[in-house]
Amino acid sequence: MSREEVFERLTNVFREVFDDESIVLNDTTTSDDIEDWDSFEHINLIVAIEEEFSFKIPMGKTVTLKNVGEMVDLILTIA
Amino acid sequence: MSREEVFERLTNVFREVFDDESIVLNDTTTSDDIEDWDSFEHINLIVAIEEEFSFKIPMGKTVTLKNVGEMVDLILTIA
Amino acid sequence: MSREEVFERLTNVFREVFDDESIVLNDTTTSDDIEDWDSFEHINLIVAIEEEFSFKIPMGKTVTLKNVGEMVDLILTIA
Amino acid sequence: MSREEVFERLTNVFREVFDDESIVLNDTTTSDDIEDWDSFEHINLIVAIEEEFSFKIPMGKTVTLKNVGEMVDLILTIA
Amino acid sequence: MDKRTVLIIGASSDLGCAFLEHYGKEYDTIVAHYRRMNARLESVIQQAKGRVIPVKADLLNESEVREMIRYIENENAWPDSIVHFTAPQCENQRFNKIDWQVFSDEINIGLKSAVMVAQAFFPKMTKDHFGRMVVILSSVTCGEAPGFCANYVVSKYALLGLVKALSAEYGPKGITINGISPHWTNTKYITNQPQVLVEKQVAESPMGRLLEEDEIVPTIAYLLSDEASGISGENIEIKYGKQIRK
Amino acid sequence: MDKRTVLIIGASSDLGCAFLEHYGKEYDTIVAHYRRMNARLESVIQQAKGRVIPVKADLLNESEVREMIRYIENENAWPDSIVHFTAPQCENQRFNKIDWQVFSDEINIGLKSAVMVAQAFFPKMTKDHFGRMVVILSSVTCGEAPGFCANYVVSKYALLGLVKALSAEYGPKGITINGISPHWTNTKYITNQPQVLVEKQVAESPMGRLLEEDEIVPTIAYLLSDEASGISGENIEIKYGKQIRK
Amino acid sequence: MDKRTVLIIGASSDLGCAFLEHYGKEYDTIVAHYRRMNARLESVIQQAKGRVIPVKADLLNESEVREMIRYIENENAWPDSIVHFTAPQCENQRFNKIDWQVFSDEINIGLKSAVMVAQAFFPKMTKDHFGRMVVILSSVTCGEAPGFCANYVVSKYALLGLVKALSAEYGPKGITINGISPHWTNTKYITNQPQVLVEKQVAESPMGRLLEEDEIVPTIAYLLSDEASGISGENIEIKYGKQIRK
Amino acid sequence: MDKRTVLIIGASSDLGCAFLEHYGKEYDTIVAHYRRMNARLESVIQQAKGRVIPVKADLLNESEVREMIRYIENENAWPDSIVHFTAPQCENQRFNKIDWQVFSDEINIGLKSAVMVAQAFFPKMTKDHFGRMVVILSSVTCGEAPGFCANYVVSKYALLGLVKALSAEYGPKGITINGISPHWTNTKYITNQPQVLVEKQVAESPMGRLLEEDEIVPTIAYLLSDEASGISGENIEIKYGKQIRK
Repeated sequence: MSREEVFERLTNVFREVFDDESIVLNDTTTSDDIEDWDSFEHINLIVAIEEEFSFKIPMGKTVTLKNVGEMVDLILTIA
Repeated sequence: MSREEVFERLTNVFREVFDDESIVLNDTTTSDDIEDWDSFEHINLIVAIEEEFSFKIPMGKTVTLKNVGEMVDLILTIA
Repeated sequence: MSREEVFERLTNVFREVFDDESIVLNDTTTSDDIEDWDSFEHINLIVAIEEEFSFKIPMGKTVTLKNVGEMVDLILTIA
Repeated sequence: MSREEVFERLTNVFREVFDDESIVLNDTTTSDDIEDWDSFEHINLIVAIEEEFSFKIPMGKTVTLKNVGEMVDLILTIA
Repeated sequence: MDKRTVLIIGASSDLGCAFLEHYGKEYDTIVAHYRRMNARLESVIQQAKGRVIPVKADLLNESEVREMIRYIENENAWPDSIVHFTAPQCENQRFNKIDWQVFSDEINIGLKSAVMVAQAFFPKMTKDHFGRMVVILSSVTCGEAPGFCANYVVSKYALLGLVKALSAEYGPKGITINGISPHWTNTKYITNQPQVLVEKQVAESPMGRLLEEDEIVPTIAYLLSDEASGISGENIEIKYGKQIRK
Repeated sequence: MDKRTVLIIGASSDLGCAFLEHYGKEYDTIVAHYRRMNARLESVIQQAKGRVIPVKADLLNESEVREMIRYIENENAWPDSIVHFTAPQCENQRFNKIDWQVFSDEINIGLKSAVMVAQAFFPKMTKDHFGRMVVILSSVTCGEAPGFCANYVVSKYALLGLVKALSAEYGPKGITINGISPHWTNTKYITNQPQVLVEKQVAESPMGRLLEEDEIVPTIAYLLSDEASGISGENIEIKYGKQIRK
Repeated sequence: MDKRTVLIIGASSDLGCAFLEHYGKEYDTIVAHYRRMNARLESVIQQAKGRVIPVKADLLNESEVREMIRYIENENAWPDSIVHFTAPQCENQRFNKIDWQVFSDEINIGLKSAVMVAQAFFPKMTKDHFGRMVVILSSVTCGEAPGFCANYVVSKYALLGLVKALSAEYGPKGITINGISPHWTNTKYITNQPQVLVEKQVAESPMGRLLEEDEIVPTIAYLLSDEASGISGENIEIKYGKQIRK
Repeated sequence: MDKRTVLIIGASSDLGCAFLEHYGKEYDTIVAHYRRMNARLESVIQQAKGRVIPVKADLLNESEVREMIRYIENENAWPDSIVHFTAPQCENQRFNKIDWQVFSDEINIGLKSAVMVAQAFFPKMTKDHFGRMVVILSSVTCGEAPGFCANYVVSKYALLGLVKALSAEYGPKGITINGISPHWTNTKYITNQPQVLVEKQVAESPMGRLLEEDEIVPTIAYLLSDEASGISGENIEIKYGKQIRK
């Protein structure tokens, strides 16, 4: 899976979870950039990402994964 | 720094922190294998590792880093 | 008001409050002798007595007045 | 025991308990008139009165006996 | 906050009026909910010269509450602060004599109205990164509860649960919600308690008297202030008072 | 007590079954309320060889609860002890997305059923000068509450209020009522929590695992015992567990 | 646990003796600390036929406490359970009349002895992945405190702090530590309270009487049991009791 | 109160200075105790232009504390308000590695200094029917305590006990005493905590950051105000803060 592909699919996940078509992700996007990205939506995000890429994010990572760049790296390495 | 070198220096850190010369580490060693490795000693361990390898373990990682293999990988990538 | 009269009227008050026609009072009757005489019914009893004899039982007395003999004396002296 | 006598002995008790020779009691003296007459000194007062007149103040009365007139009456009737 | 708007649920209560008499001046707009208008609230409204928006609603009637909320929105009077006074008259009664209807009504007047109002106005507060809510609970939620008013105790605990739940959820967004729990206070609320009960309370109270309104309302004002941003999810007991020189 | 009768509300829950598996033998009669029969409860009933009276009722349906109570009375199975397990499935949800109906249902399943059952059987316990009730609350009532399940927190607090109110009213009559508040326990109840949430709980728990049923039910049994006559109105948190040797 | 050893600090107190009279049989070895031997403890020791190791120590004297600990170690009587009864006689006194020495002595008798004993024996419990400690606190630590015995309240709160701190630190290792807080109990401990105070307590107590020893000690036994592994850091108030039929 | 005098124990702490920077102007006289003078306190003293009476004392040294009290009396600077900041540096340490001396020192710095100061000045407050005291406790006294700093937890609980005891005894006389319990705050106090610990705290905090001084000190000022006469014996947790717009 190419980095671009991951970005594309990840962007769709974010747009669905936050119900906001205007979301555009880049490596530096963090939870500070998306107003609604709070602890509740974070859980939903994790669940949605795990479904989309059909893999399990190792525990501990989940809690601190608030940076899109890291997410993409993780998906590329594990998924 | 070679993986062997990291293991050697890491082993010394563990032996000092837990005050136990008999400790031998391998990739699969976890907090379950070392009786005294509790939340308190874990903090001391993190501090000692950061000193030994003069680098900062990114927050979030610290809490969940209870597996020697991961530690070595982390040190190799970051330090 | 004669002691007998007080007893008679007081007995009626008790029978109403505890909804029990079988109640018979004497000088030694206490809250231990009437199963339902708890802190809740005690308040109702005080209120009913104050109405029946149209007088106010001095505060402090109310709380500890769990003895019919004392009640009668009080009514005779104050009412 | 005469009412005067009771007043005299009671006054001495008050002067000792509150360590204040200037205290003068009359029928209308209450806990409001003596600055230090709080719940703690009240207990000491009760104990001292019971000793001085060697009798026991019936429970319930003790808590509410914050009026010298009542005290004297009580002592005259019971002691 | 430049302009401040407070919503008072139960503004016709003595404590509601007392709060507005002392602190109404600090708000640019005051939305005053009431069920029955009374002289005291009327004079509060007059003195506030047009800064008060009175809204009538029976909190037992869901559609009236919805109507109230819609009205406030239409008036564009979005509150940054909410004070929730609800005083269901509480008569002592044995538990097994209390109909479920009585429990249910108190829960609807208290909890349900608080839930509906918070759900209506917290989203705007979230956008503004600032909000305040104070819920008037009761000393029955502090330590040991009294017997013979289970309906009252239960409804106040349900509100306490709301305070705890919302403080955790909205604290990170700059919204605080706290409870205050006054002991028996000298208001018309206690009038239908038997006098002997009132005297019992007074006898057992540390100050030997009922508390006064002005010993309660300042703490509400403090919890609504910008300065109190750190306090949320607390239930502050009010039990003592000024020592009036003998 | 010579003969003991326990009423279990929610006997089909894992904790309900676990309690009966461990301690059912201590009771001469067990009234087991359930909503949906399941294999585990069935085997409990079988092993108890006729000492169990199963009663089906949907706690959301008042008339079914009344029916249940009438049935128990007719069976002359007056309980001296009541254990109240009710586990409304709790999905995390933002407060402002939760319909009042959801709050209302949880309050009816939890508080209302507890009120109706206590009102039905406490008078007899009063006459006998002995009674016990244990209400299963939740760790959300201990200290800080979690966000995003306000309905759950509120309904558990309402039950806590009932525990406080009834302990004061019935304590002098020899009836105790207490809550227990377990942390996340390894039961089917947690199955519809997202796995990441469960893992988060486990990571933050002192034992580094979910609690097991047999770390919860003994405390229920103790609170129901004669020996525990002095404890009422308490809410006992259960958070730790056996240290399984590495 | 196969063989159990309990260490009782303050075994000569009425509650200490009552505990051993009821539950001493459950322990293979009982280390009974006392300051002054008395008839009741003597008979307890006799009935236990050699299972009791009596140890004398003045808890105000650090070297005597060290001596006691060394002796227990030499006897190889490592306790898996510790019960800490310490009853400094508490006379009511105005705060500003209480010398610091009085505070200090109570802290040394209570907190310091608990710290020294726990530091001596928790490491072994840690190795064994099992340990229990129960500290007898007081109802003064539950809700509102009384006035005029600040030294007593402070020393009990310090012990409560120890219970909280050690439960967090040792819970993951299989060691639980809890407090129990009985209301006024019918023991010689209360004898030097003025009778009027005792009567006041009785009048205000829910049962209308002092509590009895056998309403207190079973909860200690439960908290020491294997079954109570989930409970740590709790402070259980004991306030009610058996309803003696009129 | 016409003229107000406040006594600050630990005025050289960051919170002590922050309090005086924000609210010093409200006092006619400020008695500022310190152990080591520092630049921040010096500038506070300068800005207060002669209204500050600095007093040096090592709280571990009883005679120095007595000396301080005598000095304040001679200066006729009787405080109507006392704020007690004491910050013994707290390093994490296993319980069984902590010498009793460490417990003892913290109790002397914290509890003993508070007792001595209160005993010295409460009688005058009693005569005046007005007094205020605020004791800075810690979030470790709210809910679950942390492990590995038992000395710190115990000393703060002892102070909490003092707050509870004195509120009951002096409340009826118009003197209030309360605690505040801030979570980790951005002061030099936390500097000798390992950075990883600080980051852990930040990660777990609701605001995702350390609290700031100005989120703590306003609550101290409120509790010292005339308006707060009803609040005593409370321990107010401070845990949230301003939501800084992203």
